[in-house]
Amino acid sequence: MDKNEHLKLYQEMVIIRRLEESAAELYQQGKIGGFLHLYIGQEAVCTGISSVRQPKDRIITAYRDHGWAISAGIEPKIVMAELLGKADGCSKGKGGSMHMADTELNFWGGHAIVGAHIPIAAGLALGDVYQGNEDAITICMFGDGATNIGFFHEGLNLSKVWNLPVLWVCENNQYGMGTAVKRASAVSDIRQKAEGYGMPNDQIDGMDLMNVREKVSKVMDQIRKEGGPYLLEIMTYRYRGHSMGDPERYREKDEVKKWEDEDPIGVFRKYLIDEKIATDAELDEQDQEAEAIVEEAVNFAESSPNPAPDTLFDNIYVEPTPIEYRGYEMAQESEEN
Amino acid sequence: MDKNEHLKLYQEMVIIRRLEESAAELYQQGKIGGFLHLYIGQEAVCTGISSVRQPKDRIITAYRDHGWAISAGIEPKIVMAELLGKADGCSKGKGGSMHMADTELNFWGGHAIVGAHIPIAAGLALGDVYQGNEDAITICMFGDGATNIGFFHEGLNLSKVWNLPVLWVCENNQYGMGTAVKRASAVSDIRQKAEGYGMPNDQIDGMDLMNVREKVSKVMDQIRKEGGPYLLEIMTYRYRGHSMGDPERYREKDEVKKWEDEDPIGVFRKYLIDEKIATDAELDEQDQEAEAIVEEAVNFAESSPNPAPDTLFDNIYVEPTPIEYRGYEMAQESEEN
Amino acid sequence: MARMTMREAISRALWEEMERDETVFIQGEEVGVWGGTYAVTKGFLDHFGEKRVRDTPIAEAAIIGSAIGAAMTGLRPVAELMTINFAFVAMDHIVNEAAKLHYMFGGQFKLPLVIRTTSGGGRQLAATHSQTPDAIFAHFPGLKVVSPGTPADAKGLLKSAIRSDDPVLFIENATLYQTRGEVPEGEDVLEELGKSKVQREGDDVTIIAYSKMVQAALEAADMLAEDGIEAEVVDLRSLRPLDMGPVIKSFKRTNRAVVAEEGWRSYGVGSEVAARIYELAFDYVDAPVKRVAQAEVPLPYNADLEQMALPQTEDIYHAAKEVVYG
Amino acid sequence: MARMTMREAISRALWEEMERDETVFIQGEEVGVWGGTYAVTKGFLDHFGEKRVRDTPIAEAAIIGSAIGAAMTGLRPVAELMTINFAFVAMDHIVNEAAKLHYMFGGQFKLPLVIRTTSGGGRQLAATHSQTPDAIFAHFPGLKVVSPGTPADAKGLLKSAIRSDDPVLFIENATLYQTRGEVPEGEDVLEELGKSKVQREGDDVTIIAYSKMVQAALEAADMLAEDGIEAEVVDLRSLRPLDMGPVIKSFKRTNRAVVAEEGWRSYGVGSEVAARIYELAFDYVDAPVKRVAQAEVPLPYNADLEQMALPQTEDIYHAAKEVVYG
Ligand SMILES: Cc1ncc(C[n+]2csc(CCOP(=O)(O)OP(=O)(O)O)c2C)c(N)n1
Ligand SMILES: Cc1ncc(C[n+]2csc(CCOP(=O)(O)OP(=O)(O)O)c2C)c(N)n1
Ligand SMILES: [Mg+2]
Ligand SMILES: [Mg+2]
Repeated sequence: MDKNEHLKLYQEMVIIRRLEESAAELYQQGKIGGFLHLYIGQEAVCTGISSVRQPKDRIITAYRDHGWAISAGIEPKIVMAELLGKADGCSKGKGGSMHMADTELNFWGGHAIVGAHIPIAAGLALGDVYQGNEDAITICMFGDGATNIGFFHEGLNLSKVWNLPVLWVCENNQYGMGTAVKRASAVSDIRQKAEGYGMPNDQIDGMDLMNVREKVSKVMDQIRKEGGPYLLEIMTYRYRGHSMGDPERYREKDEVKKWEDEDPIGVFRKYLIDEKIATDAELDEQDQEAEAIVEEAVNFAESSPNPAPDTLFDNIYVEPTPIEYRGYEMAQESEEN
Repeated sequence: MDKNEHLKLYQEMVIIRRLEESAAELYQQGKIGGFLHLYIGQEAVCTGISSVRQPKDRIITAYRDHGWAISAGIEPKIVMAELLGKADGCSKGKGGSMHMADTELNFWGGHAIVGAHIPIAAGLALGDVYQGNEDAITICMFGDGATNIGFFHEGLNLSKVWNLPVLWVCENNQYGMGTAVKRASAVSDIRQKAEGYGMPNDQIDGMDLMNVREKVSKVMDQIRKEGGPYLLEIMTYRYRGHSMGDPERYREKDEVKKWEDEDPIGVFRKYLIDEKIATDAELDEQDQEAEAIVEEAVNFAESSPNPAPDTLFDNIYVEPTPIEYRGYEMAQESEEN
Repeated sequence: MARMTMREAISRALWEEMERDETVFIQGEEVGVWGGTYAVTKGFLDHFGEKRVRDTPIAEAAIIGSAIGAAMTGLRPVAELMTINFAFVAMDHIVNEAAKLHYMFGGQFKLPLVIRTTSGGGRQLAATHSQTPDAIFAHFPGLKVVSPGTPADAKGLLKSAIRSDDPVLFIENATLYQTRGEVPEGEDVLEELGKSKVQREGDDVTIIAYSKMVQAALEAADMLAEDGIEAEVVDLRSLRPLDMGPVIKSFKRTNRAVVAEEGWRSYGVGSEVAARIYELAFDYVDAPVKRVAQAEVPLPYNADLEQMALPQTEDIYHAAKEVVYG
Repeated sequence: MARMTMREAISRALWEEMERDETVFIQGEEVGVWGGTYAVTKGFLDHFGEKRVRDTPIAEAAIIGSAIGAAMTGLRPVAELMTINFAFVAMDHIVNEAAKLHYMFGGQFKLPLVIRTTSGGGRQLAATHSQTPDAIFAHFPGLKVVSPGTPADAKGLLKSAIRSDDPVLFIENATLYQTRGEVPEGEDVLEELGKSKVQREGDDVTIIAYSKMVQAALEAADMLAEDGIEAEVVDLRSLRPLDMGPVIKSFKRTNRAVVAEEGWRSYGVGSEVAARIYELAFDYVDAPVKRVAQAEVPLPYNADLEQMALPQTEDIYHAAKEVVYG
């Protein structure tokens, strides 16, 4: 990586951080609704993985997806517009925080039902194998909590039986909502679950961007060379609550503090300076640029229009199909035929 | 075990075998309907486990349940009556082949949805722990194919997290319908799946009754002493098709033949003779007794009445509850109130 | 009588039943340390301890499956599914096990089980998290499906559900938790399961509703009253069994009806109620029964679109006027 | 035209579409080596190979989930659920993912996916294996639900479903596979999705049915004809979208209707059809619409009890006579 690439990754993490901080404010102001799951603290994971992924590699994740959306290449203003439910949002305002996607960028979405996207990810990989995109990998993220649901089991088993090129990534942020890993999972090292599928696996630190990059590229090389799935457990932490309005009765302030000392942005900043890749001043400039980008994103999103009322009935089906709305009116239409 | 006990176990296996052979005939005659999954070849598993289980230990299994019903203590004639859908059947003719049970005997049923009884079994064990029946074990059987469904994962994980006294028994008969283990499961040794739950486990031969008895008693002692679940894979084989009308395209006659050489009844018979526990003549006598019991069971079942028509509406609910039958008549009744 | 929110009423019902009967326990995601996603079980863990307030893994089939097993041993589990949208993950255990085990084994197994969950949209949770698919659960004989519209009913019905020997799916509405109402005091004040109830009297039109739509129906009735139309509001309270008695009694007076539900119209609650009204009171029908329901789209995130899709008080009001004036 | 069974018609539809389009493939339990539990895909593995005829583990969520993913990449999976009773295990993926992903992501994802399954009772499979819960799937916008009653429709509709860019739940009836009928030849003979169809003409009463009940309705119509009553039989063929056009057109002539379905009455297909008839043709109603359906019990194993619970041709016949003579 050259200096610019380093700076770009640094800036990416800062953009994600600032954008989510803004989102939290907009949520308090009632401009964002629904659930808002912040990724703050986990930025090195999405930035690291996305930086070593190839465009042909598909990405799919859960509802904690803002960081992934940005790392995948969706413009911050488009992400922000989706958060505000606007027409310019990547899902046209219909998906919101939990449902960012851009198929052009091979980003197959945030998904809100815990673990449901895991078998779907196996299917994405099957699509590649079937169509002869042999070298493509599907990268599928899920939380520690998600590894206890049946979908995880069925998806991982299928990927191994069919030898599908999936990089299964467990972002172990220590909790599923308020439940610590060991209170919900029979094994505390999530990677150990791979043993039940005879699947290669590893556990790595996810607070250090350079480490994520290095380890993940190796694993991806291995998948491309040897085929088949791999389970990678990445140790990380979310600094904020599970979503807005989390009473946080399940952890001590001290624990959060401890992990904050390893803030992925701080760790990478220190690395850049220690390694003399960038100066403090240069990084401050990156911070400012990031700030400006997020500010612009908010302005863009706020002035983006609401989806037109009749879009309510768009995209229920791909093909022209009578919609069962005010049931009998539709039926009357059909009757006229 | 004294001689009588040995003979009893031998006879039990023969009864199960003959009863199922009769059932196959009755099925051909159209007297038994639905699905009929024969256990023939696997008798040492149910007989062995049931002979070392204590009455307080609960048993629950899948639809391949005739052997389990008899080993649990349901009289052959009652099993046969259920197969014929008669009023004297253990489930009053409402359950059929796949749904034998007797709560008095702590036999919690055959269950027909693959794997669905696995979380239910965890709940049975929870019931014991909750009510202070600390020493009781729930013994839950399922097939090799069932270990690929999400229910298995959720049930095993929960049992470990809550440290429930469950003996999980995989009766690995090599196929789930027509699908060989390795075509459906990421690992060919099912026991290995326990590693993903940090659960103690073993794999044992299930064609040898004495072996099953010995190994299972040890495992049950361990559970009673140390608490928590255990996964036991028992290697066995079904000689017949998955159910009646299986085209059996998935295996060679030779393979069946090979396993038939290890017929659990033959193996045990040889053991009894080799160890001079019983003579050929004594065992032939057991065979005849078994034959007679099954014949009597068939006669009993054939002459048992059909359930009375109005039992159709019995036991939908425990409490008196209006039944939504011919919806409006019921509603009219309610209206009269 | 005490004035309290729906949340408090439900919380008290649970608390009182747990105090009363050692075999009652709760389990589900975040019911313990967190205090319940909707704070319904706040304080329960401290008071009742880990044995009776059981946090579970995210594994809905195991939550319901293990509750079924525990119920079969004679316990009275109250298993919580955070929202009804996650009930699909436990669908087999709800409709294929809980609803059938008693019958299928000839009455041998009893399942004194309650599944508590929340239904309803309007909180911008997008398509997978905003559904009101209550009707589909009511399709299955063997299950009881209860959904209260007032705090008093919530308390009395939940207590009855817990004391019932049958499996009950108890559907709350997430946007009703703050709704206040008078709740009769007394540990043994129960509401019988499976009975509809007149929540407001009137002679001009019958509005049939349940859960959140009861509140909307009562508001619509107030609006109608200003126009000189007196609406009777019948709260179904239970979708299975479905008690048409009070509906038909009312309809024979009013000869006009509107059925309001938050979920989708097709194959919904309104279809069943309308079909039964014609069957039971054909000679009393003066105008076609109107169904007020959700637009048949997966609910969108955007607040305006979402509200457009959801049935509103005004929709009930207009539907009632149409059936009255034709 | 060629005379063939429902099984052959479905098998041919699949075969022809797989021959025609490389992106079509099938997956499910026992579709390959076994040749399909109902022998529908016998010979497919040999001809099309393992890539396109995929045996799966017993893992319904993975069967549907992975088919969804593959569909998102542009393939056209035909995923088989051995019976609709196992669809509950994949419920989330059917109603919460397949039905919603296109909408929820603003139209970005397309899901050209078919889920084939079998419904219906009458084979003594007991409560968990004998259901006809088709209506509950039709409750969800975003999904198309198709269920043919004749071999010709089965072929033409399945082909259209495979070519459709939307997710289609295609429900066959296990006791219809041997039913024979004339099937038009030609690879591109399609039947449009979402259209009801008159299967028999008559002026005295309209019998609305779908799937197996179409055969029963036609038999009942023959019985009625002997009594001098000419019944028109309308086959819905699709539960979502639900095309009321031919139903209403017929009803405006006959003024009398019976709706027959194999599943439970409450919250079923008959409720929806009846409710819509009143909405769309209120002034033409001469008698209450009759619903013929399954007794509301978990189906028992015993053959006599089971048949007692299932709707029979005679029930349709009697219901029709009642609506005609009052
Ligand atoms: C099937 C299902 N059950 C429950 C929920 C509610 N829920 C949303 S997120 C979550 C916790 C998931 O934890 P984890 O997988 O560790 O991911 P994290 O939130 O930590 O990123 C829960 C229980 C859901 N969305 N889907
Ligand atoms: C959820 C579900 N899917 C599919 C089926 C159909 N089915 C019944 S038995 C069976 C095979 C099970 O194999 P295994 O678990 O190995 O048990 P075995 O029959 O060998 O005893 C299948 C696929 C079912 N009953 N339930
Ligand atoms: Mg987590
Ligand atoms: Mg097997």
